[in-house]
Amino acid sequence: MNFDDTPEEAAFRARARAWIADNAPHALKPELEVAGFGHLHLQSTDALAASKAWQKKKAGAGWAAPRWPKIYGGGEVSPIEQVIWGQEEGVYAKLAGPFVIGLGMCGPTVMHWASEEQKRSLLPRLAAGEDIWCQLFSEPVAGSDLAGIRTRAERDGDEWVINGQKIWTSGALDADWGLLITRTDPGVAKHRGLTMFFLDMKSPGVEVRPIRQMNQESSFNEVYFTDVRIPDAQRLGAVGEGWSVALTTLMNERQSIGGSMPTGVPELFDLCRDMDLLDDGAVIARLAKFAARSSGLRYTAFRSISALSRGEQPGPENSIGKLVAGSLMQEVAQFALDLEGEAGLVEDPLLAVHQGRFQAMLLRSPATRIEGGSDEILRNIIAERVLGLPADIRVDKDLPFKEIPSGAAAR
Amino acid sequence: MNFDDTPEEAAFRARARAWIADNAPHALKPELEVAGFGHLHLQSTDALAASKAWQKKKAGAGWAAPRWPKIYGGGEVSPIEQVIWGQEEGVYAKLAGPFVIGLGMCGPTVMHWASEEQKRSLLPRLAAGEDIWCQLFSEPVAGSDLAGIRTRAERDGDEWVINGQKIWTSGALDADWGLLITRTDPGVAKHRGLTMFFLDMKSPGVEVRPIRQMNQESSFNEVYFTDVRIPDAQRLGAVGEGWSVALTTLMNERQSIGGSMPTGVPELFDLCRDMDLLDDGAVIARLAKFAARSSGLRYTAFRSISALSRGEQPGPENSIGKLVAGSLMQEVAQFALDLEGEAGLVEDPLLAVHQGRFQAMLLRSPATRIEGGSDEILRNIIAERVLGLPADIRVDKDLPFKEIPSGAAAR
Amino acid sequence: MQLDFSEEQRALQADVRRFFERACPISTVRKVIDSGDSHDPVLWKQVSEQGFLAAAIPEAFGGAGAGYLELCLVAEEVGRALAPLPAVSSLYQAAELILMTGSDAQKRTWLPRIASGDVIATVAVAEAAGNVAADLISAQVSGGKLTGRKWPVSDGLVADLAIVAARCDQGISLYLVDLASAGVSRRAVKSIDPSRPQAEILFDGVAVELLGAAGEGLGLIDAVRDRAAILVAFEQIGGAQAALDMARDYALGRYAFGRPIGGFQAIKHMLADMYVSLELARSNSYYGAWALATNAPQLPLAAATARVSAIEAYKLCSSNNIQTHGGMGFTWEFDCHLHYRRARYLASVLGTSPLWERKLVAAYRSAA
Amino acid sequence: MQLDFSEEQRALQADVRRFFERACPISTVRKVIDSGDSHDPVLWKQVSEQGFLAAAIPEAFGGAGAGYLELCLVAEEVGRALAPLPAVSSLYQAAELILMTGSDAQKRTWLPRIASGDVIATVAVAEAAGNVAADLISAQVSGGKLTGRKWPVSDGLVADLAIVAARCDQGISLYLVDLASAGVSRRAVKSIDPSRPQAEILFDGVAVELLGAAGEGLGLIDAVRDRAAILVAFEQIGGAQAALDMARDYALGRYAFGRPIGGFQAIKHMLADMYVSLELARSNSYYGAWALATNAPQLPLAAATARVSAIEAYKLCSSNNIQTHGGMGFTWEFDCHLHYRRARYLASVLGTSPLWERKLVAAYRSAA
Repeated sequence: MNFDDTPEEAAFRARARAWIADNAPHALKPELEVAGFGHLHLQSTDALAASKAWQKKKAGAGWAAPRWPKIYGGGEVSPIEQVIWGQEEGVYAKLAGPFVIGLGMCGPTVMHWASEEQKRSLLPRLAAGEDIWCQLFSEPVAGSDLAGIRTRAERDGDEWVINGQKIWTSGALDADWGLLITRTDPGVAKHRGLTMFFLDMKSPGVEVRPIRQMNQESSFNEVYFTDVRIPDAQRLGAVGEGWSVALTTLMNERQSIGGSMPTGVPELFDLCRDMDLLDDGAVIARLAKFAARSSGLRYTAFRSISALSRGEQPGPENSIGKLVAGSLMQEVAQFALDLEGEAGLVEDPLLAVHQGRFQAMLLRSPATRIEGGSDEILRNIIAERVLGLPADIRVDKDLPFKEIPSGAAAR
Repeated sequence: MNFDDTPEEAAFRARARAWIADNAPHALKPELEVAGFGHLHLQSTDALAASKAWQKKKAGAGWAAPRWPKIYGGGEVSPIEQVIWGQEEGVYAKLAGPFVIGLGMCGPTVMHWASEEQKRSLLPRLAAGEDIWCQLFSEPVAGSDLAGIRTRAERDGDEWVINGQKIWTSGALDADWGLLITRTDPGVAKHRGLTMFFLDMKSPGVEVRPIRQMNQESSFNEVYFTDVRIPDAQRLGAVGEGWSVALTTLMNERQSIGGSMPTGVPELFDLCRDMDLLDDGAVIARLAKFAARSSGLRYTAFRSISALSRGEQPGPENSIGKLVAGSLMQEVAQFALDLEGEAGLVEDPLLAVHQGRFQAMLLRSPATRIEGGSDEILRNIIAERVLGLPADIRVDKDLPFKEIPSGAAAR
Repeated sequence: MQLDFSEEQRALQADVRRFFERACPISTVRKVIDSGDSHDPVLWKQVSEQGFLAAAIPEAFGGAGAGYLELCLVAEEVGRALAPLPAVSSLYQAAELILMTGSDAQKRTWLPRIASGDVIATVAVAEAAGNVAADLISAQVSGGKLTGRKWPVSDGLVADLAIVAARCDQGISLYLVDLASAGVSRRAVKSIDPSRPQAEILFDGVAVELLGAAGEGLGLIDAVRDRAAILVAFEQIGGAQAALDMARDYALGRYAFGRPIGGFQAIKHMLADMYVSLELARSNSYYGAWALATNAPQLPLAAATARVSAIEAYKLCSSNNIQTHGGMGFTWEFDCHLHYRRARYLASVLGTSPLWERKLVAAYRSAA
Repeated sequence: MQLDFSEEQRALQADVRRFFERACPISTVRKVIDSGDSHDPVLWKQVSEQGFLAAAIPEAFGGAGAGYLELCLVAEEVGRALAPLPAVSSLYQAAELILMTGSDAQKRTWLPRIASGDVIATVAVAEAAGNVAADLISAQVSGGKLTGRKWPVSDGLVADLAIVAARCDQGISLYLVDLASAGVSRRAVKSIDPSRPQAEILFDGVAVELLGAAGEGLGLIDAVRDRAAILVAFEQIGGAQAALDMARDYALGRYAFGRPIGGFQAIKHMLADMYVSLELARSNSYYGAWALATNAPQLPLAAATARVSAIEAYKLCSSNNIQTHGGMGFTWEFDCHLHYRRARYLASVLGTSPLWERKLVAAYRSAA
């Protein structure tokens, strides 16, 4: 038990740190430090341009996609080295927002399923931030039930014609490429009639509409397809094999390790200190329970890092992060507003207590409990994959897709 | 809105109160007041004898089964009058323990399904406490899934031969009669092959074994049947119609209205007062939330009584009582022991804080959350019957009973 | 015993519900939010003409004189409809304070105009983070002039009259302030519930008139908030019921894995827990209504109990309603967040749970 | 970074687990409970011979000298096996106190005999309801003689040596008391966890010996309980894991409605929540182990954090294990209640959650 690097890790860390000291956009640091949840906004410069510049610079030195093969624009570092890189990159990692989906999900899928030629043309541009990728999976009627998607792809010679709608697509407005799952055969069982493509987002017939969230930000979009044409060469995997391709993508979704998610607990401590409430028994009781959960998340992430450092795969403990963090942040926000009294009604960053950060948490945390796997889906995953309990009964498993009941909400 | 009796109710209450003043076993009052959960124990006299004496005396004046027709030993009072009677009977109602199952569940079932002759012979004795009844429903492999029972009844001329085992039978040791559900046809779907009987508990082949609970009391028994013979005349309902008969019984189980269940909250207030903790913020926060739930239960019961007083059926609000009270009591007990510090380790009534009542609650409350419908079953009932949500998928609904998977636990 | 409303009262409630269904569809709420208005003046005029919210103001002062039980049921419908109206400020608090402690002249001057909706009144107590307390009040009256800053003030931008808590020689007192007076400046501040807007008000030597006995300001605020808490609890159970109904309907109509999501136990049990929480709050609120209507000595305990459980029920129902709706639940377009925001407004506006938990235990203690 | 145990430490843990599986099946626990014995002397002798529980006592004083990380893993196995042993009293507290503050002579006298299991020691602080505090201690030493009454004392009936907190001229001090001395009388009192028995001890002018500095008794208790809290947290996560495993196995084997009950979301999600709670506690406990082993300045914060979350995890896992088992879960015959009782014992024995919540916040505060 120790919190020290191995000698190899220490050497790597020193190298990363030195490179960052020489190359990072230090002028942006103060702004990045206070940047909150959601889309990055910068006062001093265009955030997307700053993001692209930093990504490009990282790519030149192999830091852009640290784990990837060098031939595809990567740095070929080990898993623990990637974690160390992330620790050292610190606030500058907030600049990577536009590339997270591409690097974390689309890239690995392309790497597994595309032709060598495609990989060599697409991946280095992705790594260098020259192309932005988005993931076109969820649909209005297919959220937790992803295999229920309905966007049609119909073959027309060497091309496919796409019609339908996707939703919850992060970054679609800026994206150059999209990873698109479609239904090519509604006459077979739902998991069997799917096919995956990658799509030029500038193709005719693609329309992106931002979704306004309850907190008035727009992190997500709807994407509509009207007779959009995709060359068959941009198919990933065989026709009807789309579900297997999607599993590659989704498995990568859950692999991010390193930081634990924000919980609001340190901020709540600051609030209580400023309000002189740290001797109030009611505050102590809640604060201690919150802190114990937050601390548990932190050291759970440390355990995963320790496994990487030993060269092992982290265990299932990593699966609890978002489930705990989402509702913890919501409870923390509600409790903070309880402490603020009537002043908690004010959202105005200029007037509100602690710049309105708890009001922002209150309005952001419901999304955390849903996006990327709802609390209910995560509990099912833990129950089934970690504890080995039986899967839910699926009444639609063997039905032809078009015969599956879909209710009024589907129309 | 008022807490007053109508003039008719006031007159009834006066009559009940006067009769109780003249007839109740006042000498037992102090002991009854401190009697806790579970089986009644009295120092001064045999509890069962005292119970029988009070029941007999009530029967003579029509108070024993207030709602029943007089011809069957009842008093023919209205639902609200029954509630008023219960309020006036007060602690003496604790003497009715041995008759609760008979009066509340077996009696109504007999009244609905038995022949007139049987009713006239059985019900007045039940009402008067001369016969004690028990309910032989649950089995080791059939708890929440009651229709999964396996105790076999096989026809032999004018008799049926019973083999199998029941469990969770309250009062079986003292019982004269039992209401028994059996499987008469394992070749049809599970709800269709059941048949109901009433059984002389002194029949050869009936063996009762008390179950020791975790709190070391024995409120329940196992009952074993080895070639027990029942005359066909003691069948209730048609062969194969047992599920309908059981529903009569179960519907009556949920009808008790009047008092709300104990929650431990007043006792917790007393503890906090005695320990001088009522100014501690942490205590205040928990206590207030507990009190709000406890108070909510109390006034929910009042709303049901109000409906009865208007001559209406109470609404679904009555269904929340046990669900709330069970876990509330468990939380209250844990919190009380948290306040007691290390002294909470002591269960000894002679030494422990507040005579060990919170230790007793801690060890009793897990049973409350399970008996007569587990928390999970109650949430299903609320979701389905109150909110109108779909029933769970039943994979075994249409299978012949003998083909239903039953797992290792059934063997 | 009748811990319930009468048939006549239920009939009134049904009328009020139909009125709001017609006059206050969700588009009315959204119009107020999108426009940045304080409330919907047309709706306010209609409600005032019907006398719904003035139910508990005596006829002698221009009210409907119906009573508090009726007002509770109106409040439930206000909550269900998410009506963008200054009811909590003007009726449940300001009018009640004037009724409770105003001079005859003050009552005659203000109550008829509040009852008719011509005057919107509000209460300005808070100045800083934390629940109301003497040491958090630095606004001050000397020589009959008020100086200080109050925030947040609900409906403060549109109110004509404010009852302001300020420091004087005798301690904290309440003052009536005509907000059209010289020396008053105010601005809107962004509210967590934009359908219930907030303001900051600066008082720079503003002429004021004492309301109630000098030095008894905090006691009066405490007393009026006991009364208002019960009315707000009815808004909360109305809102919680609406959120539960939304979640139930969505769970029945939304399919996943070939069946309605309302058939999965995770959703069924979440909704059952919402129902349980709501029923507990409802029962406590009914008891509160009785205590309010009869001015029972149990009022403080009943108010705190109703408020603690109604805050919890509306929080739970509004956040689980979002959860039931999944992704759509956190869009601006769906109405789930309107309840989530309103739940937070109502949880904050009369002081938050920790304050009421203290009040509950103190009341239980003195009752025992 | 290695916030985890080494392969060698895991191998030791596996040995200890196999040892307890063989030497301490659940029948051993039940034998102690049914007989009313204090512990299982055969098991105690075996454990002592193996040196498992003396892992952190230096070899110079007869211990195994392995270290605290090893002791943490032994504690996890004690918890998993529900072992009926006086570990919390004799090793985690009494031995630690003597190590921490004893004179050389005291260490030489007692530690080897505690390490060998020949002496069972305990700590006697409580006298009344409530967590430890100076004003709850009235036992008193004057002229070298102790008079007073202590209850509950864990393992007090069988202990040979007690470390007693008592009042003297300088405040509260700790004293070593040979329980065979004249003037000691004791009796068993019924324990919520009969596998961890309690006693009441009366001291009537008993000769004692000061341990540590006079007047610093409560500070020493506080310090030793920070250390013990981490060891107890490992017992708790061992117990919680065992309860979760029991529940999972039962949910897989028990059928209702034609399928394993573990296939219903109500059960699946309950078990998932147990797992989550346990993982949080486990991670906090690992951090605590690091702080204990390195005597880090973060020890008080790490101890309080581990304890708060381990109490919660074992409570949740042990009560939901009963719930998963349904009716059988609350029988005496099934083992569910043994964990439920042990969870309560471990939640009470070093002082309860409210005390540790205060300690957590105080430590966080002084760390920040």
